Formats: sequence, C-alpha cells, structure tokens
Amino acid sequence: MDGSMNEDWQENARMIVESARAVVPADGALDRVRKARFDGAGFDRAVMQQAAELGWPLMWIGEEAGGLGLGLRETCALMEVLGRGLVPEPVLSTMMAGALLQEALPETVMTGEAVILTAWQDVTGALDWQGGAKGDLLIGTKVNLRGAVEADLFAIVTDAGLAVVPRSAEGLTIETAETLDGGTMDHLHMTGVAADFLPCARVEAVLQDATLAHSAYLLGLADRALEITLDYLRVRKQFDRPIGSFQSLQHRATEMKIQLELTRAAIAATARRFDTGADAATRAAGAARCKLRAAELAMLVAREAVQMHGAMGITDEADIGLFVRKAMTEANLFGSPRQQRRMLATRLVQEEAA
Amino acid sequence: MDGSMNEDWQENARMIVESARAVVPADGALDRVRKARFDGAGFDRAVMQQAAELGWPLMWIGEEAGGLGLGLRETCALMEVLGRGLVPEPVLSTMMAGALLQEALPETVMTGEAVILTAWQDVTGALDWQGGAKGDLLIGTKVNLRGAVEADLFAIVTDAGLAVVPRSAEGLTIETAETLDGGTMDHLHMTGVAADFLPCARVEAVLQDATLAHSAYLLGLADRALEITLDYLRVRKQFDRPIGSFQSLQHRATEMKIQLELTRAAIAATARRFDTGADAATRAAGAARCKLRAAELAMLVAREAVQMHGAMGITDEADIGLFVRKAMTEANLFGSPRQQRRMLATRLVQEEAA
Amino acid sequence: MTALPDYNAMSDAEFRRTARNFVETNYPDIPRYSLSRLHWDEVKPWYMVLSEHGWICPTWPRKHGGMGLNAGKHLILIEEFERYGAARVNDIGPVMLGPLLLKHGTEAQKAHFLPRILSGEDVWAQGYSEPGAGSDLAAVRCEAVLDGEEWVINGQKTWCTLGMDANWIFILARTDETVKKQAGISFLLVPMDARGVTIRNIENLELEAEFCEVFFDDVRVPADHIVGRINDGWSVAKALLGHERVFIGAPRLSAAALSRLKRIAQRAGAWDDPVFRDRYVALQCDVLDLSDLFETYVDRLRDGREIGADVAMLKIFQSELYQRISELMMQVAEEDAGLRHAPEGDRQLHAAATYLSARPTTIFGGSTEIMRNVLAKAVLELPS
Amino acid sequence: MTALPDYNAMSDAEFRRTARNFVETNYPDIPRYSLSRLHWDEVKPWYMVLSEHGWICPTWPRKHGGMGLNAGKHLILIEEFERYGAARVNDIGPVMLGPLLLKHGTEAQKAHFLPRILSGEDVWAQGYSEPGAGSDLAAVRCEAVLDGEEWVINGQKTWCTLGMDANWIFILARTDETVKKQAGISFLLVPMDARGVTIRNIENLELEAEFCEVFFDDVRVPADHIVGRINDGWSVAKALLGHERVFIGAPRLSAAALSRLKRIAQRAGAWDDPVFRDRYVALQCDVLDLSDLFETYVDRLRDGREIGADVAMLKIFQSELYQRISELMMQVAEEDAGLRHAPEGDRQLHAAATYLSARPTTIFGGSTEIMRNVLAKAVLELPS
Repeated sequence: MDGSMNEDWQENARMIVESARAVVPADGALDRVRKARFDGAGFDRAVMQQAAELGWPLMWIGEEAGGLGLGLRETCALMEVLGRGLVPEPVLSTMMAGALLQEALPETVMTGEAVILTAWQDVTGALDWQGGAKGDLLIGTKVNLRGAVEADLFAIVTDAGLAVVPRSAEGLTIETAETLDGGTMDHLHMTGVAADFLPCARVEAVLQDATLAHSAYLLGLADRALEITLDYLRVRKQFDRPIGSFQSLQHRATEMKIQLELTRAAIAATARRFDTGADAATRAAGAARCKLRAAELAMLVAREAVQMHGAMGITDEADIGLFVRKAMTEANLFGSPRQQRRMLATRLVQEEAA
Repeated sequence: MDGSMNEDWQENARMIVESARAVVPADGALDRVRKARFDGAGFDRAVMQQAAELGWPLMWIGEEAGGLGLGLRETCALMEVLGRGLVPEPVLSTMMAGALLQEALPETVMTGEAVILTAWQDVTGALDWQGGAKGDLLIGTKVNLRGAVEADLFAIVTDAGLAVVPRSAEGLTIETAETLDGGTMDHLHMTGVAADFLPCARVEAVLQDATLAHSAYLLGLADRALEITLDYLRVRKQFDRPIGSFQSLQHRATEMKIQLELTRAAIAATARRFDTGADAATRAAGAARCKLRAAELAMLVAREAVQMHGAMGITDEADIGLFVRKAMTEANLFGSPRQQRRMLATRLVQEEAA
Repeated sequence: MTALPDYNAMSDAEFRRTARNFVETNYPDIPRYSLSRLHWDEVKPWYMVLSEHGWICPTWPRKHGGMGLNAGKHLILIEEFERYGAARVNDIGPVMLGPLLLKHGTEAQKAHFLPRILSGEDVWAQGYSEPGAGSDLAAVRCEAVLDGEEWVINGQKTWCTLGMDANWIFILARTDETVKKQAGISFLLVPMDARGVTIRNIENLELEAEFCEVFFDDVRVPADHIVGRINDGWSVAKALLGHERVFIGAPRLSAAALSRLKRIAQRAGAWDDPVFRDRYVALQCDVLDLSDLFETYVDRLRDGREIGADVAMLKIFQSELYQRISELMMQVAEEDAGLRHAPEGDRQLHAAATYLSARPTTIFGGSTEIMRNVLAKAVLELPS
Repeated sequence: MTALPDYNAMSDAEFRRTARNFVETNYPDIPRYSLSRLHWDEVKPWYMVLSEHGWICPTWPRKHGGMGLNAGKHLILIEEFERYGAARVNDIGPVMLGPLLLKHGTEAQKAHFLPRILSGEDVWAQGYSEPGAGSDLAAVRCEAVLDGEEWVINGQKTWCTLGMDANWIFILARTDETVKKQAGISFLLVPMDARGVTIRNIENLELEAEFCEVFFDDVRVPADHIVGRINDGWSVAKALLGHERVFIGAPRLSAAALSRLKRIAQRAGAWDDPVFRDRYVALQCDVLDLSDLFETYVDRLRDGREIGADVAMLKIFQSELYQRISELMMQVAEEDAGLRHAPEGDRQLHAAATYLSARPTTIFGGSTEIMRNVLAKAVLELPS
C-alpha cells in the first residue's frame, strides 16, 4: 500500500463520515431515534431516502457497475458513525443487497424509492445461509431481518442463487416481533415463492464484510456510550465529590477504554487486510475476531454504563438506556460471541488436521 | 442433629485446634516452615511424631477400632489451622491411611515411629485410583505423593484391595521431583511388588473426605494470606497514604473476602452433611464444589496478594511468597478446578439420563 | 378474622405445610412468577386475602395484628410464597413503616396508622432518595418548616417504588440547615392527596412505570405527622431493618434464574455444549455456595445473634451472581436476546427480562460500590 | 570495527534478513529463550559480540558509536533477536544511561562514559526505587550533601535489577530537603566499588537473585558526577524513554506464552477439550487484537508522531494478558503445576516458570494500578 492509496481511502472515509451528518446530528442528539421507536418497524423511510441519495446502497457495488466501489475502511468509518448515533435504519442490509446484486440492484433502491433488505440466515444461532430454495421456488425460512415489515423488497440468499422478491409476493409471509431497541426482528416464511435466481459466488465474502461492518457499528455504539458515561462521571457528585474521582470507577473506566481501543485497532487492521487482498482464512478469522470483541465490548460498556449511571441508568428517559437496549438487540447479530469462538475453535481443529 | 451433638463436635474441634498449637505457632511465625524447604522431602519427621502423639493418624479410625472416630467438621477445623501455618507434613495422607486401614493401621504409625502415605492416584490430571494390582502383585504406577522419598510405608489403593508396603520393598522405585513449596512430588513405580491385599469398600468415601479436608487446608492458607495482605495494606504507604485506603484495592480486597466466606460456608455445610449422613451423590457433588471454590480462592488470593505487595510480593524473603508457592503446589491436588467442573458437568448429564 | 395459632410453636415442617397450603389455597387469579413488580390494581386481591387472614404483616407482634413470626418461620413463609411464585405486594407499610412506628411512633400514631396498613386502606410509599443524591441518603434538600401547627414542605423525592399506587408517603426532610447534614433531618408522614403534592412517573428500562418522583410545593401537614423527635429523623430512618438485610441476599432469585437459564439453553441447543456446561456448573456452584453462606446468617437470626456489617457480602454476591446468570442467558439466547417480549409467550424463556430486572439489584438498596466501601472499612478494617 | 552500513536506508525486509543473519551467526553458546534474566557472567559473551560489531547500542547516534536505528528498524532488530530467543543483556547502560547522557550530560561525561558502555567495560545499575516508596519515585530519602568538591551520599536504593553485576550505578538523591519533593532531587553517578557502598541480594519468587539493595554509607563521589543541574534530577530522570514505552507493550511475550500453553495443554490431554479450546481461542484473539493495537503505535513511531499517555494501555493489557495465559497454564498443568523444575527438562512445559515470570510485569515499570490512575486522569480526563 503506498502513500497515495492510503490518502485515497482516508479522503473517501472523511467524505462519507461528513455526509453522514445528514442522518446523525453532530451534537449527538437522539430525539429522532427515540421518537422512531416502537412505531412500525422502528425506522424512518425518509432517512432511507437520504441514505440512497448519499449513495450508501451503492457502497459495495463496483465502479464498473455504477457503484461507489468503496472498501471496508470507508464502510467501517461510516458504520461507526451510524453506531454512535444509534441509527436504526437498515443501511447495512441494503449495502449487502447491493454487494450481492451489483448491477442487478433495482433502480428503485438506488433512487431511494424502495427499501431492500438482505435475507440470508436460515436459523437463529447459526450462520448457515444455504437454505430457502427448492427447484425454482423459494421454500423455507429466512430469519432475523430487522424491520422487514416495512421493507419493499428482499434479496434472498440461497444456495440456488439470489432472488429478489417484493414483500407482497405470493407465498411470502412475515412473522414479526418487537425488539428492545424499538424495531422489529422478522422471519420470512416462504411456502413456494416464484423467483428468478441470479448466480452469486460472493455470499461468504459479503457476509464477512457485513460482519466486520456490523462490528464497527457496535464499536461506534460503545464509543459514544462510554463518552456519555465519562461525562456523567465527571459531573455527577456523591458525598460532595464527582463520582469519576473514585478510583474503583476510574479503573473500571480504563478497562472499558482499553477494550474499546483493542476493538478499534482490530477493526481498522482487519478492514485494511480486507481491502488489500486477504486470503479466505484471514478474512474469516478476522471478521470473527472483530465481531467477538465488538460484541463483548458493547455488552461490557452497556453493563458498566448502567451501573455507573446508578438509578438514572435504569430509567428510559436517560439516553444511556437507548445504547443499552441497542447493544442487547444487536450484539448477537452476525454470530454471537459464542458462535464466533466456536467457529474459531473449529478452525483451529481444521488447521491442525490440514 | 440435636443440640448436644452440635456441642460435641464443636468441643472436639476446639480441642483439636488447640492441640495443633504444638505444630503451628500461634503468632503465625513461619521460620520452621521456611527452614524445612528444599531439604529432602521438605517435612520434619519430629513434627510427624508430634502429630502421632496428638492422635491425628487415628482421626478417621472408628472408636471401636481404637481410633478417635472424628468427623469432617473436626477434621476441617484442624486442616484449616494447618493451612494457615503452611504445615508441610503429610498429615492428611496419614489420616487417609488410617481411614482405609482402620484397625489394620500399623502400630508403628500410631506411635509416630513410622510415616505412612496413601498412594491412590493412577495418573496426573484424573481421579482414577483403580490401577496398580495384577494378580497378587503390585504392578503399575501411583502418582503425586507428597514427600514419598522420606516415608516409611505406603498404603496402596487398588481395585484388588489395599496393600501396605515399606519404602524398601523390592520392585518399588520412587521417581521424585522438587516442588515450588520446597517439598517433593513423587511417583511410585511398581514392577511386581509382593503384597497382601486387604479388602476395602471405603475408597471413594475416603477420597471425598480427603478432598474436603484438603479444601479446608487451602481455605486456611488463603485466609492467612489475606490477613497478611490486609495487614500490609493497612501499614504500607505510597504517596503519603496507606495503600489500603485506595478504593480500587479496597474493592478487590472485598472480593477476596467474599470468596473466602463462600468457601468457608460451603466447607462447613458440606462437612456437616458428611457427618450427618449425606447420600453418595450429595457427597460427591459437595466435595467437588468445595474443592473447586477453595482452589480458585487460593489462586485468587495468591495472585492478588503478590500484586498488592508490589515489589515485596515477588521476593522470597516476604512470607507471602510462601503462601503463593504453596497455593501453586497444592491447588490442583485431589482434582483441579478443571477436573471438578468436568466431573460436575458429567454428573449433570447423568442426572438427566437417569 | 379468628385468632391465629402460635406459628412459632409449630415445627418447621408443619409451618412449611401450613404456609404452602395457605398460598395454594388462597392465591387469587393474578400473575405468578412476575419479574417486574405488579401495581396495586393488579396485586390488591392478594393483599386483601393476606389481610383478611391476618397474614399481611408476618413480623409484627400478634397484639398489633401481625403473625409474630420469628426469623426462622418468616424465612419459611418467604420461601413458600416464592416457590409458588406469589407476587410481591406493596409492602412498604408492612415491612418498613410498621416496624418503624412500633419502635418510634406515638401511641396515637400506632393506633391510627397500623390498622390502616393491616386493612389495606393505606398504601405507603418511601420518600428517602432525592435527585442528585444517589446513595448519599443524608444529602436531604427537601425542607420542612414549622409554621404554627403545621409543617410546610418544599422539595422533591425520587425513586419512590410504586409511589403512584400509594395514598401516603413518609419522607426525610431537612428541618435544620445549620447543623451537620445527618443532624438536621426529620421523619414526616404526608398524605399523597395533600394540596401541593404532584407525581411524575419514571419509566424504567423495561418501559414500565415502577418508580415515580414526588414534588412538594408548600405542602402542609399537621405538626404531629412527625415520627420521633424533630431533627432526629436520621436515626429513625437508620433503624435496623432486621432480617430484611439478610433476606435481600437470599439465593432464590439466582436459583430461579439458573433454572430459566437451563430452559433458554435447551431451547437454543446450547444445553449439550460442553463449553456452556462448564459455565453452567460454575454458576450452579455459585448458587449452592451462596445458599450455604446464606444459611449461616439465617442460623444467626434463628439463634437471635447479631447481624453485622459483613451481611453486605450476601447482597453483593447474590446481585452480581444474578447478573452474571442473566448475562450468560443473553449470550445463549443468540439473536433472540433482543426480543422485547417473551419468545413463545413464555416468560421463562425471556433472557432480556432477566437481564434488565437484574440491573437495579446492584444499584438500589445500597449500590455494590457503597457496600464494598462499607465492607472494606467496617469488616476488613482498611483505612480511609 | 569497520564502519557500519546505513541500516535505515535498507528496506525493512533487507534489514530483517541482516538482523536474522547476525543473530544466527554470532549468538554465542549461552542459553536461549530464558524466562529469567541471565547474569553478567553468563550473558557477557553476547554483550561482547554485540559490542565488537557495533550493535550494542542500536538507538544511539552513529557518531557516538550506536547503530542510529530509527524506531521501525529498531523494532525489527528486537523482533529478530526475540524470535531467535537471544538473551537480554545488561542493558541499563545502552538503553537508559546512554540516551540520558546524550541529552543531559556534559561533553566530558559523554566522552568518558559512553565508550565504556559501548565496550562493556562499564555495566550500569539503576538506583531509583527506595524501600517503602514503591511507584512513588519522587519519594527519595537517600540524601547527598556537597562537601567541598565531593558529594557525600547516605541512604539506600532497592530493586536494582542485576545490580550485583554492575560496576556503576546512577541514583536519584535528595539534595534539598526544603522544597516540594520533586524539586530537591539530583541525578548522581556512583562507582559500585566506592568506599561505603554495600550490596545485598534479593531473591525473587523463582529463588533467583535478580535484584539487589544498595546501601550508601558516607559514600563520596566527585562533584562533577552529577548529570544535569543540582536539584534538577527529577526532570533528568523523567526524560522520555522514547519507544521503550511502546515496546514494553509488544505482544511477543504473550504470543510466546500462548504457544507454550498449547504445548502444556497437549501434554496434559487438554488440547482436545472443547472447554479449553474456547478459552484458548479467546486468549488467541486477545494476542491478535493486542498485535493490531501495538502496530498502531509502531506506525506512529515510524511516522515520527508523538506517543501520548495512552500508550499505557499497551503495557496494562499485555502484562495482564500474559498473566491470564500463565494462569490457564497452571490450570491445565494439573498436579504438575507445582513442579519447581521443568517437566521432562523442557522449559516450554513449565507452567510455574511462566506464572512466576509474569508476576513482576504488572508491578515494575509502573504498576498496573498506577498506570490506570494515569490513564483515568490523562486520557479519560476523569477528575482527581
């Protein structure tokens, strides 16, 4: 990697982060996010429209196919900002659809008219994505889509290829459940949906990219939650002293900071490896490692943030609660820490056998 | 259990603890223990003589067989005191021999003339004891005896029964290795040792008793190590303040104290259950649980004690180091925490199958 | 209501059967095993059943309308009610104010207030905490000034558990600004419907209104609505809660959570995973060892011995254990960890409910940090 | 000794080959991969080889006899030496005193002392710590009084690493009692064979004499044996250690321990245990993530950017990680955890050696507690 390429991605990342200001207030205000909760799918279509105008669905579409052709470093920079702002819109799922479909991404998605989500996961608690197709029909279940009840299209991943179907497709039903963050977690049940299957060889790679990007979202979430908590520690007094002066809280705060910087460094280094041609094993292990640490970070900060906020921490009116509920909702997506450790342990066995 | 029995054991325990003062100085001085290190097997035969005179080898021999017939509550009270004093003599191994042999315990052991050790463990890292006998010969290995190189007799546990053999027995060789605490960890290699086998149905029970008693030794060790550390925290100054006033050290000290009291309560309750007729499953689970917590306690206190002593903690001249090295040497005996958790997990599976 | 038998004279086993039979027979058609507190409109039928049978105030003396239970029997009662999953009633009157009036109240106060707690006519709220004071309860800013025959109260209380259900509240108010902060506090009784009292609900992380803030704006109450002497409210409020301090460290909450963890793991397919098993047995040992430690305190209560500052160990370990179990639940629940409502409509399978309900246990009733400070000083004798 | 090539002009790969070749070719017949420090009589051959080739002071400027390596090249050198398991020499002269004299020393001091470090004629010890002062380095009680043309020194220093091997020691001494504690300290150079200097060895937990105490009893040294100005010793001593602060957080110690953990687990039959695997991969991720974090600091060094107080994160995490790995070793070593010497004569299999060698890493060079205090204040901006 030479100096000029280095500057290229940094300049791109800077611009993307700048553009995200349209969606994420610079002052960290969460009024919009708070209002969007528990209202339908918990996200705002107008914001998805903005995201489309900013070109985010095109992030992972090659320039030759009319996309932005950006890498993981730029993506992670964006996702971190979205995580800081607890942005509830399914931006990542849309980017995944773009990455999978490339030039086949529907025009309506590019214009922001339609919202597309990627449906890949076969069952809760595992990362399998091969199911869903029988012959030329979609038959089966795809689980754990965020906000599917208000999406227009689904990019459905199967081992027979990719299918794009509208929410209204015959034979498609949605089982929806509210999530703690005010959104929904939805399963698609497909009892024979007619579909054209597009070939797609990039599913594993896109899932790894998305896992890394999702880790960056959790990093941003944790980073902002720690900032808010540190602010509270500086201001809040007990026994006539700021509670942030108590050594036990100070030491626990430094532990959060260390975990945060480990996560940041791992994600940055892994994104760079992804962008500069890592092999399949490096990609798989890198995504797993980042997701593992980011999820544990988010839950560590959530737990400590509540405790350090004291009684305020368990009220819904304090913003810190929004971070806690988001961490609880999102930490296990794209493979929980348990799954990631299991996967890494399995790889260890395989490496030895090889 | 009625009130008078209750008082009985307490009075017995008080007397035994009192008698232990002959071996363990009341002021906690460790000069004798320090001196005994790295000198042969690392224990003092004169002290074993005292132990015999105090009747300790008879602890677990029934009154009808001429023993003390005492229970686990009294034993744990004694073992805790021995642990506080880091007593290196193989008292427990001798008590086990008594429990297994009952009236067959050699007279020389009762008088203190001879030291007998119990050899039960077949391999490192597992609790199997069935090996060692073929036909009417002792053939095989018994591992991890403390101080076998200076013992006179061995009570060898096999599935063919119990054999008592002298150290000089033909076909018996001892493989010895120094341990961190200044003693030895020895393996007996038996290539056809002639022996009479006494029937013994109590092996599992005696091993459970010994596991519990060893837990009490670790409890005493940890208790005294914590006391020494707390004393240090009260006295030692840094930046013109006693370091025990720093909140982070205070909170970590409270965690040690809580773990200590959990261990103490678990051992006391389990010893009571042992003494008042617990079933086999309760005994097995109770011994495992006590050993698990006591070993983790000892290692927790060792780790924190070194850290809280700062540079002093890593010198050999500070007494705290003696506790650290003893914990390192003894924590994994009678089943490491890993072994105990594995055993408990296996029981969980078996309970479900039943 | 007929005269109650002498429960303390029963054997433990007999009383346990009695208590079990009582709850099984009399528990009304309201939720059981609820992780969140029920409001008065839901739980009132149970309160009234207890009231009618004379079981609403187990620890009060019999001559004052209680059951007169000793600590051992009280524990059995609690165990049997919890085993059945009986809801916790609005118990600040029976548990806190009653014993406090019995110790510090005038005869007139006892005669007036105790029967109304027993009957369920009065439901009490506690007004100790104030915004910005946290665990520093002596940092009272809410003030009361004696104006002729009336106290005039101005200020604010917060974190009043189920305060919106109460018709009375007891508060600590500052009645002397000029002295050390503990010395100028009085203990006052205030009707919630007094002019100038307003309430604002606080939603918790579970989005339920479990707490409220109470604002006092020139609220007037008669001068005799004080318990204890003027400026002596701190010692009134600090009066020992007796065995409540022990019971808050009981292993039941963790034991129940552990059985839910097992069900969640079974549903998620984690139950047969050796890695999960290893963590599960470690937590199981924690629960069992906590039970053994808890019993040593119960024994002390039974023997009438003193309970010292070391009892804080129980609450610290129990609350953190409960949280650790809930955190493992969240891990094994996989993507379902984020669900707002119970999967399959089964509360037992709802990891997030336990996770959230476990959060306040290390904050309220003395935060873990405060209790560790106390332990370090009072028990470990570490310097300040 | 011939003139050295310009190593900084080499590509990283080329310099790595050069360094690897150097150590493979020149390393003498002394122990490799030693967990404990070697004494001068053991390690001297390696010091002398480095000295003869001009490689003993990698970071000193070339005109002063160093290699003049920049941070990136220096890191490669360290990596290659560590990969080979080369012993650490008595490096207080090359690493600490040399750079300090280059910055604060007089021309005469540089001319006299630097060549003697380069040649191995002088072996230095560090005399900062005093009994009872711990991490509070400014709490200097050892005093020096100017008596005509000589300093007269009385007091004690301790924790002098390999001090018994040294013929010189630099110390912080109190030269003004009347001012704030940092303000009255001077930096003095003392020959170990001066009259009135006595040494007492301190055995560590591994029963090796790694440290000593040094006593000064009316020790006299010439007035010009001071570095920097009188009473300005604190700022001399606090002079940045540069990239040493980064390298102390390098992941190599933990990475090497992890590979030993694997071997110990294999020997104990734990390697195939899923429970062990789960913990192992978590530690492996810790090592890899630490490596990524470490690299961000190395990049900063390479780019010539400033290293701030946040670098303490590296040392805290690395040392605690090293300890956690060593603690898992002790668990899987089962009964062999207690062995004083390596099982099967193989140091790699000796859990206790790693466990003990990991203890000082969180105590020396700034204890973890002190470093967390610094982080909390300087980086997290939490109040005092």
